[in-house]
Amino acid sequence: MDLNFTAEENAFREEVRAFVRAKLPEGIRQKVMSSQHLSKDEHVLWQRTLHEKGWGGVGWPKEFGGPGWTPSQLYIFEEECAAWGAPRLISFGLKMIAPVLMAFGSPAQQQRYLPRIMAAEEWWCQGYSEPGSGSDLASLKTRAVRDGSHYIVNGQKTWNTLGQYADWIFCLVRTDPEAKPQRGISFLLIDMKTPGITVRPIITLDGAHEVNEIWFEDVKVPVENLVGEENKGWTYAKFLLGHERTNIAGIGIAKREMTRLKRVAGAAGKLDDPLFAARVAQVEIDLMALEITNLRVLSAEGSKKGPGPEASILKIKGTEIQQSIAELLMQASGMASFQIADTANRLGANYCNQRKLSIFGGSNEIQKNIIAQMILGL
Amino acid sequence: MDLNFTAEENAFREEVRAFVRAKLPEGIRQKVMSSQHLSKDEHVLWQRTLHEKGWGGVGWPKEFGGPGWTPSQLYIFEEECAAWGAPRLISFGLKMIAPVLMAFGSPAQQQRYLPRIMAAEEWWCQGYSEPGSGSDLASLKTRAVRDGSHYIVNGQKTWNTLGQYADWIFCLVRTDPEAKPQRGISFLLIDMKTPGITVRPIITLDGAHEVNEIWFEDVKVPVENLVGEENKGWTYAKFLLGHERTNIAGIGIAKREMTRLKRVAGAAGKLDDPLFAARVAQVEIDLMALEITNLRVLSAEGSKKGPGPEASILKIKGTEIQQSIAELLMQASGMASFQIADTANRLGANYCNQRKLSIFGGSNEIQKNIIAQMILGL
Amino acid sequence: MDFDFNEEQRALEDTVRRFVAKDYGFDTRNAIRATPAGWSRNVWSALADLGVLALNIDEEHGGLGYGPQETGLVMNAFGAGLLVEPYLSGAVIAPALIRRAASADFQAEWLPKIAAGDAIVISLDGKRLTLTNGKLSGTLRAVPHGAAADLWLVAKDDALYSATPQFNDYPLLDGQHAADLVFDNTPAKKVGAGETATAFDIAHGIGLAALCAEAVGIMDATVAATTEYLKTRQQFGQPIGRFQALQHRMADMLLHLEQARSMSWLAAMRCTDTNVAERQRVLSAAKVVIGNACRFIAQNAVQLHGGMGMTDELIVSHWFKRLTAIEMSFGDTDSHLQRFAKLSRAA
Amino acid sequence: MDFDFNEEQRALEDTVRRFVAKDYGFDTRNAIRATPAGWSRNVWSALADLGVLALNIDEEHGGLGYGPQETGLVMNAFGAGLLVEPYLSGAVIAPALIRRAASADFQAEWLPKIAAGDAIVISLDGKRLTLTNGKLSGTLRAVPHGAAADLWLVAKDDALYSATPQFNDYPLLDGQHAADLVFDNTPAKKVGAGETATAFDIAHGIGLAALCAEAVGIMDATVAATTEYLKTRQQFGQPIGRFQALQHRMADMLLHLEQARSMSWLAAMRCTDTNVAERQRVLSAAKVVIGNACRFIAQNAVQLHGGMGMTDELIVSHWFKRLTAIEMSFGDTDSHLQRFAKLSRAA
Repeated sequence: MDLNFTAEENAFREEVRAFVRAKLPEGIRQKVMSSQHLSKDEHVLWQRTLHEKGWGGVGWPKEFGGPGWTPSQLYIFEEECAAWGAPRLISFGLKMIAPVLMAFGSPAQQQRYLPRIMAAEEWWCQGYSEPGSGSDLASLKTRAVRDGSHYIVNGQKTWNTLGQYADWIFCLVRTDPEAKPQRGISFLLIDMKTPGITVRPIITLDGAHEVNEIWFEDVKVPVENLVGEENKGWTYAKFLLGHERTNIAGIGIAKREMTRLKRVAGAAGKLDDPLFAARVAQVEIDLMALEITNLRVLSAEGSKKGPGPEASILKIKGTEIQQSIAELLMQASGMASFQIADTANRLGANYCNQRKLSIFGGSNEIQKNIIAQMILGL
Repeated sequence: MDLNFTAEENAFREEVRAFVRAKLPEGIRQKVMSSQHLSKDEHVLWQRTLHEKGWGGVGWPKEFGGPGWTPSQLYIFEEECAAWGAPRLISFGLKMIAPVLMAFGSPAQQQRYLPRIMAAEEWWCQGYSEPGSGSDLASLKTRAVRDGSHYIVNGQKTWNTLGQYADWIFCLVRTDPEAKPQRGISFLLIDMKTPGITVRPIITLDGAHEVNEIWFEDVKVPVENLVGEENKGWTYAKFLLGHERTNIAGIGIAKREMTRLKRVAGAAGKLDDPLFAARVAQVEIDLMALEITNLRVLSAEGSKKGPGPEASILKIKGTEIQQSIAELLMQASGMASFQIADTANRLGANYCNQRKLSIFGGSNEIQKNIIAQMILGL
Repeated sequence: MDFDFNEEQRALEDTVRRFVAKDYGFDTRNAIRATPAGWSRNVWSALADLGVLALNIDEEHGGLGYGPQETGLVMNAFGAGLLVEPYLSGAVIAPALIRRAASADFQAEWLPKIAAGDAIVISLDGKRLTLTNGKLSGTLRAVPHGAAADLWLVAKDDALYSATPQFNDYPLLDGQHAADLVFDNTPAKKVGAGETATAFDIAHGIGLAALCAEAVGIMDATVAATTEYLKTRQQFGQPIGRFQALQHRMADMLLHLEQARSMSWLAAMRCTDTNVAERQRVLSAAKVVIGNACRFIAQNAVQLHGGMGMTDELIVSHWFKRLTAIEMSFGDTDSHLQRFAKLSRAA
Repeated sequence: MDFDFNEEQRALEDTVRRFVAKDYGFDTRNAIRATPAGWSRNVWSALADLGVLALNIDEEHGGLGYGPQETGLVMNAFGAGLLVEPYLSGAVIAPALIRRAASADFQAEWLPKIAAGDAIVISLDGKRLTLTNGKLSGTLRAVPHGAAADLWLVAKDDALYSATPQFNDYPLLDGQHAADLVFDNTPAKKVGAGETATAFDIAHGIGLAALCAEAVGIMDATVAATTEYLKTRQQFGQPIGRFQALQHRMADMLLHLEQARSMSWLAAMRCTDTNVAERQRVLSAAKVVIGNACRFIAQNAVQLHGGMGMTDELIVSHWFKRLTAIEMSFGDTDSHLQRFAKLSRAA
């Protein structure tokens, strides 16, 4: 056993660090470091910067144009990007639909979509949840009816993140209403410009527009936009959810925010309060432990295909830690953090917004079900 | 609204306080104040002392020889007894079987048993739980078969507290194995000297002998020892469980132990540790709140019959608080508390033993089910 | 002991609850919140008509002569309705201070105006201000409703002053407004003297007890709404309220709520106690219990509502924000826990 | 990075696990515990035969030259088996101290004896003892296995001494023995000098890492046994492990366990780090994570076993007691949390 990175890995870290520090525009960095939302252009700019370096397909194998990194390299990359304040990678294209297309898409689909994701030429969003189907995703009702060379799609999706920027949406739709819930679902790629699609903003409790509802009214989708086989969509959906959980612990971001917390709390004199200092220390310690746990899971993944149920451990602890840090950051500045106009810090708004972490991406309650049933066999 | 006791209640408190301080033997007091187990004789002595004063039937109405106190008086009595270190009243006779006999027993049973409970001439124990029937009590299997003027009882009871001292046991037995679980249960009074009864000690994790297993092998019980009607025992059992929860919060004992904690922790210098001091303060505050919550429940009970599901709130918070105090007491003295021979303090053993509080008397998980279903209607 | 409210108190509670239900719905409140001032003079007049602005003012000055218990009932209702008007500052704390610290003339002039809704007074702790030659200097940040006043009172060096600061008003995430108040050689007029520090501490304690009651009102509503949501929201073929893990979470929320309710009542009872240590001990204990409850109930209400709890459309997310703000107001949980530990050790 | 153990390490682990399974069952252990000494010389010889007493001794002194990782694997197994012999004190900490702080002659004489099981050495922190004219005075309370020694070493004022105290031996609730050691003008022989304080701190840290591994071994076994109990125990017509609230509790226990395992490995890795602050920071962090896990897993294992968890008959209640003791040993959670906060702030 050796818990140190190898010399090669350390060299890779230096390369990433130097690149990020040289190429990340200071304006974007400042916004990230103060929990501000980024514009579409800012996201696109960063993705294109990575693409120019040959790192556009983060997490992708070489055969699809990715850098072909090991799990450790991927981890180092995300950590260094987070530390310096690079934007989160927009995962809907890179980490969700891309792996699905690589595994189940046709060669034509792969050639059509993957390069444009890497180059940030097309923005993707996700059409999974519906108003009546959250944790119980398989109960989804959006219908797709085959009509010659098209599917006609009707229904409603929700909790669609940044769909207001999207060119494409990947959707779970019901193609066989007679079959058992999981057996009648298909996986469709839909052009957001198709007539019949309406995007309505959902304003969240921090006042931001980050998520949307999307309505489909007689939306015509060419049959070549079906991924894999009809009625097999649930398999692809679960595969995607597994991949979504890579880097789910958010160690890099949590470490950056922990540094910020110690700076903010120190400046406010809060680290002289032994109770506050102890709470900060407790979270810092939990994060130290989770980093090792995360590396253990990564290391075990090397031999297997995709993250197993252990990812649920990372999801729960990772989100708890991020939420605790956000809470302590807010408390360190007290009611001053609640100023709506304080866009330079947003510590109150950030705390509010981070409550989503334990809800979205499979609620922490669902993750505990998974642990109890899949790992413990209860 | 007035959260103060009345002048009459305060006078009553003075009377109880003076009596307890005058009559409680110092040796018993010292044992109680240091978490030691009492002998049977010590329990009996205290009950007889109360009886001589006319307070033998604590919680009983006047018609059965009790002092006929209001809920507030009862609360004050228990608080003053606990504060000065009087033994807990042995509840199996006084608070469990007695209310059942008053409500459902025949006049002959009432006359036969109640006076001897009050005078501590007969010691009762409880025959409810079985190895396979804990939280799911209605699944109990101990059989009683009618044979002329007797029932023949076979089976096994467990978690029988202080049954090694008992003259009588009240038992839930199955008299109709064909009926639905709750419908085939009867409530029997059994003389512990009857042939066929075997009592086996269970040693608990603190090394003490406080509970037992009891075997019944062809035990002959006269039919006049049936309480109420055959197969109606579940009704009486639930009535008893409701009454068991009077004083379930244990405020008096918790306040006494909180005083002890502040003394022990102060002497050990632990109150200079801001984290430890904050944990002590948090429990003291929770206890202050629970005292008011308890009085609210008592006050609401004045108008109703017996404690409602709100008693579950008192059980959960009361046991959590008592367990926290026991834990802090142990931590204040560190590993020194783990000496087996330290009978003068028993802080480690007491912590271990107090873990039972959240298990016995309806586990805290069962109490949360009750709150969710009975109070919240989920 | 008696845990029941009397008929007069129940009538008051009914009146206020009816007002909130009928005239202060969620949409009305949000419309008011969207105005530049962030609160409504019309609502203030309506509150005057209801009589609730006169609650904490004695009868000889045109008030009703009620106390913290009645204030608690009003705050319960205003909490659930998320009132954005400066009731706590203007109708609870300020009159409590004026009754105890201002001259008879000042009381005679201002208390009737407050009762009638004709004046809003905001009281300030002058500890961080300097007073030189009758002039105040210094800045007070994030004063709740600091810009809503017709008159500002400053308690400083055992006397009470009126003074008019410059201010910078801004909205907060919880729907309330606050202001930074700047005194820059601002002339201060003495309007009372003697026992001012004690009077200020008591008035502040009365405010804290009222804040606790506001929190209980919100938590009551939040627990009820979450219970209702769990009964109606279906997943996996049943209401999610059938899932035991969620049932137990709700039970924990109820435990927090009931403990908070108990301490809110105790705080109302003891906030005017003349024994300083006992008064502060109970108030700190109340703030700790209520702070912990605010945090637990707010976070779990959002969690149990799932995505819906994250939206601006549901009132639950606004209750969440107000509960979060309350936990940080009037001294946060840690600071009161430590004050309690100190007082308890000295006792 | 590499989270796998090599073949040699796996073989060692197998050997020790087989020993515990075959020769150190629960009944055997309880019989040993019931003897006056509370531990067994025969078992000690068996451990010597297994080679595990030689683990932390270099090869030139008859040892195997292993380190904290291998010690961790052994402690995992001894933890689950609730070994009552003075392994941690005598075979982990003492050799680590002697290797770093004793003279070459002393090492040559004693290390081979320790490796062979012929001598048990207990090391003591002399901070609370006085040393005057070569004589030690003072009392050390509750020293783990303090009476089990053939030789006592005292680290004092940057030198190492051997001395023979009077002792009062007693059993503890967790099945271990401790002793109060009394030095009363006791002659002390210097057996090493220079860098003793550092050596003692490192040896103590190696012991703390080993203690963490013991805790992980117990928690592993406890979580497995509780899971198994939930699968077999039936109530309300189904295994109680089907109840979601209990499932989620088990998930929380697993989270604690995995975080504890991670920190146990990190502690083994860093406990010999020459950077003092980094070494202490990681060790304190490990003790905090493991202390929290000990508490949560121990309490909930008993709770989920219901009444059965309260009996002396089931090993789970003995794991409970040992985990409780571990949380209080080598500095409790609060003290390490505060040490970490201080070190982290200075970093």
